[in-house]
Amino acid sequence: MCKPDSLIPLIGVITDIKTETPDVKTFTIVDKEGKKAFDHKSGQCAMISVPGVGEAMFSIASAPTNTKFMEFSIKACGVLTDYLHTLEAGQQVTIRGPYGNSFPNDLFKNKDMLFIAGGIGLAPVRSVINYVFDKRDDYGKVDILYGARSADDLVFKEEIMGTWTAKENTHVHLTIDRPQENWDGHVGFVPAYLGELNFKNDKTVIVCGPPIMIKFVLEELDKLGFKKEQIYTTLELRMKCGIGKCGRCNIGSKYVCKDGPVFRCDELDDMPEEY
Amino acid sequence: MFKMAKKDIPNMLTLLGESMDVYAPVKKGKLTNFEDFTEGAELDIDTLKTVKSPKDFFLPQVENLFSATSQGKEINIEAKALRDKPFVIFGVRSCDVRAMEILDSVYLSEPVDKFYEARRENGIILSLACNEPGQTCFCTTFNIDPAHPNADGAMWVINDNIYIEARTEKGENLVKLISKFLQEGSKNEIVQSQTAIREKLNKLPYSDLSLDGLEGNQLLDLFDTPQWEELHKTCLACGICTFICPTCQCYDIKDYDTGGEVVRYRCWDSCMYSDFTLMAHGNIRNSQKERFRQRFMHKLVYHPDNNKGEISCVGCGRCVNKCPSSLNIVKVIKSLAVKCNV
Amino acid sequence: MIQKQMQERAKQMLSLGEVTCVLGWKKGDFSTNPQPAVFESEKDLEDLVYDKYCAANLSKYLVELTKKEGKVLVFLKPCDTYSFNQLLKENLIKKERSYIIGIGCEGNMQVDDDMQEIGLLEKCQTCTKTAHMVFDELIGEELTVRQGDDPFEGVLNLEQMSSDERYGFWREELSKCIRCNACRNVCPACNCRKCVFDNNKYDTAQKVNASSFEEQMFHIIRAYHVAGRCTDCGECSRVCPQLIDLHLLNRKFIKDINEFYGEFQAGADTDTPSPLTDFNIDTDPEPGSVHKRG
Amino acid sequence: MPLNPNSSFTPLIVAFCCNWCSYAGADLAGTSRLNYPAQIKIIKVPCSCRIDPMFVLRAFQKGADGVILCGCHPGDCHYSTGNYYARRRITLFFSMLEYLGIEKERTHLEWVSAAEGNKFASTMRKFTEQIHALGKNERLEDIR
Repeated sequence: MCKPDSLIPLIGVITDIKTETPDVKTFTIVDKEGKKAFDHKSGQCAMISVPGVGEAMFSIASAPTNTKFMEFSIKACGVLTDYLHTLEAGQQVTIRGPYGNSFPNDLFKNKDMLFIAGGIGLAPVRSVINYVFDKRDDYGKVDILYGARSADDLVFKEEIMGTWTAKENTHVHLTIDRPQENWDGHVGFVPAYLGELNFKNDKTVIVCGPPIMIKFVLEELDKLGFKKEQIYTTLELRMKCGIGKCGRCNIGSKYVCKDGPVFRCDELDDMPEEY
Repeated sequence: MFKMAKKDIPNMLTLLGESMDVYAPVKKGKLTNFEDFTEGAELDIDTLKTVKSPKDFFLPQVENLFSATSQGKEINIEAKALRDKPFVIFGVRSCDVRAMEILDSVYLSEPVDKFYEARRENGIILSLACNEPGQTCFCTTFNIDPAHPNADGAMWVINDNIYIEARTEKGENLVKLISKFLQEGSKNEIVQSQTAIREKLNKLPYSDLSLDGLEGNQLLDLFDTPQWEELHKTCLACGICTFICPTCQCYDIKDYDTGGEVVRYRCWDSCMYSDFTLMAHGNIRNSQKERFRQRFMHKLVYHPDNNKGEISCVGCGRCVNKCPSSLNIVKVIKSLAVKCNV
Repeated sequence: MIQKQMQERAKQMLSLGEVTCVLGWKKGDFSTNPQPAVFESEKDLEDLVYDKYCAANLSKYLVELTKKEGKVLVFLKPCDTYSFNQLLKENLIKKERSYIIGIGCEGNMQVDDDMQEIGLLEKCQTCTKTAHMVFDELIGEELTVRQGDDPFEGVLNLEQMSSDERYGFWREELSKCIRCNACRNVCPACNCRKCVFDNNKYDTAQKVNASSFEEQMFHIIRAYHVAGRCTDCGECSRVCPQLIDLHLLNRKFIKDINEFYGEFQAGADTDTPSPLTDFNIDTDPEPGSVHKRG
Repeated sequence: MPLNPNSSFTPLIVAFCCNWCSYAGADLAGTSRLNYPAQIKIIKVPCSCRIDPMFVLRAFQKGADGVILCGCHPGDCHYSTGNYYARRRITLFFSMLEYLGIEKERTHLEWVSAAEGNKFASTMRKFTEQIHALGKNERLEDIR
């Protein structure tokens, strides 16, 4: 078990790599004994590193109810992530965590849920979605609004089509930015689609995606009459230690690695706009 | 309270060196810094401020965390040992002692930083009263008393004697080790010196520097004040203020490939550097104004917000002396305080 | 008094709208510690000072300032004009966005930790730059020409040491470095958009002297990167918190360039090619021949 | 190797060779079956003026005991003038290394053309002997 205070990581083994989109792969990671490296809660993150290449924080995409392994959906967009994409199953990496707070899944009980995600932002949200589905009776109606640049950029496609759409009392709304062949679904940006769908404003909302999408989604939710206390989002900044000491991921006096990454939207009002 | 002859200090330190590492202000050329006190080193307890603060000994500029080797798809890591040899730092000033307490509030708060903790446990600090407070000192603004320093043991230089008072168990054990140099002293003998120091403090240029306007919860007001635009303008974005500051605590974690293995180390970092918050998708603090603001907001607002109002500055005045553009925290405090009084 | 004249002229130009801001020195909390500052109003200009403590080379600040619209009035001492020319040559500042008022200089003072004056700065002791190389107008009386010490004396002394002594000297000096980057950031010649020591794509971005070699690497390469462009303004040595004599590295290159390729002073004008972007097929010595000298 | 048989020291040498002349010279040495020490690691660069002093320092830092730079003869540069620039840069750099107290024998520059397989091999042999006599590089090696 990795101690949270330690900068010394555990060894993790990549047991499976699944290509989600041209630039996103999902890595399944266990510890050396083949077990889940540590327990986690929805929304928490872990530091994954390849010594000599780099170390970075990734949100854990699998649900806490998955006790066998952890999954990380990683987009190739930097030195470490590009390198991770070249790896093969069986490769060891280092892993430490879990870091950060989490989505208050218990508070959401019996509520109707609305999940809004864009692009790779579905990864942390997926952890909650699968948690909700694993305890389906505890939660109300589920709506998932998910958009990406193109149909090819939608992550977890199989899971969305195969599993999520089949769940009872659940609606999945997919959208892509621009029309393309073989796509008969909705076309348009997520915030616009959100307005069109005109959800009832008694739901609890979880939003994650690119900062610009979050910004417009929040405006749209406001128009629909949602209160900030109903909306949760996750933030991301550059991190090094994961324990609120290295001093770079702060927004005002809050450290994203320790006090975040999950914030209720009314909390953001008290924080400087530096994220 | 004990006293000993000032001229015996080098011998006393040599004796201590038999059972622990000894660090003391050592003069080399024109520079005085805390260094290994070895035979022949020129002890300098008259210089008020070492260039580097003694935070080095608890939060070294570079600290190796572990080394990793890989073979095929396997990785092996070997954690570096924590500090386990005791050491003493001789002659730390009041401000630097307080700085250590501020670092404690970061590194010893949950989750505790083991590397720092180990050094802290093994370290003994002997502090020294400032007989001649400097022109750029403003420790009194933070209620630090240079006439009555804290730490494991406190010392006063009075004429040819040095008075030593143990304050903690560690300090008392240390005093036992050097008992052959000591004779009984009385508290009354230092009172006069303390009074003299306090009088001098009142006459310093910054003695009336006040924090009015910085207290209370007004984070967003201070964050958005137009003052930052004015203040940062000539900042050159070097890291001199952060590296000589006794309370700056941010670090970076980096890898170094030695050819045979990869060493992961942590090292001091500066929020003044552009890559401090650089991410694959961009940088949240793109301009020097934002980075400059971060440093001072951290010290004056964010840190107090998280630590019961304790401001992360000790008034040592190092930045006042060293900034190439003559910017410093005093100018920021004055500017922000003015803004809030209006 | 020159300070008064500077204030008046700056106020005048600002009020006539001939310039948008003024780059000069502002009164600090200590009389010995003035601060480089940008003035935007006539009222602010009351705080403008000029005296022997105004050591900062203002040319460096122009790199950022002339990126913006408008025109900057800048006060330059003779040595600062060399840096100005050099930056002009490298297209890093825009001449049409600056108005230079040359001001006389009698040497700047070094101050100690207690803000007390402790003699001339090294860069002023060895000053050879007594005339303005570029200016729009001059303020003040006839410039005082000071005969400085030989700037290359330090380099010569080192050259005469044995290899072991030199190695010992540099190990001692450079190991003091705390890699605060003050020398780099204050240097007018160090103006890469991304310094090679900040570039995460190489493993040169180590940030610290993580090894006994790293500190040497940083300073050797930095000196090398500014070779042929360094005007010897001496700012690096002035700002070093650990008092490393960094000018000894730069002046070695300057001395070598003078000896091998003919006298050259960076910043003396804007047309002469830098020795490192030029060559002479017939007269350039071979690296091996330089070795043999030692 | 015809070097001191009592010494177990095998110097590690990095040779930066320009693509057009010196590397071809090394090739010729190889195809002509000329003998030169195996511990010379050749790094091909497009032109001798591509050699940043940082490359040389990095090589030393990572454990090289000697660094030799090779380029086209002056006048023969594939890019007309590259090696003239290189000549100035390397001259200044070598002079600086000496100034810093680094043994001047640790570095060397030799102009080697594509036809000079023999010269390449003999230069390398000579340089290796020189480094061997000098011993291990300690002054510029990273000891972390």
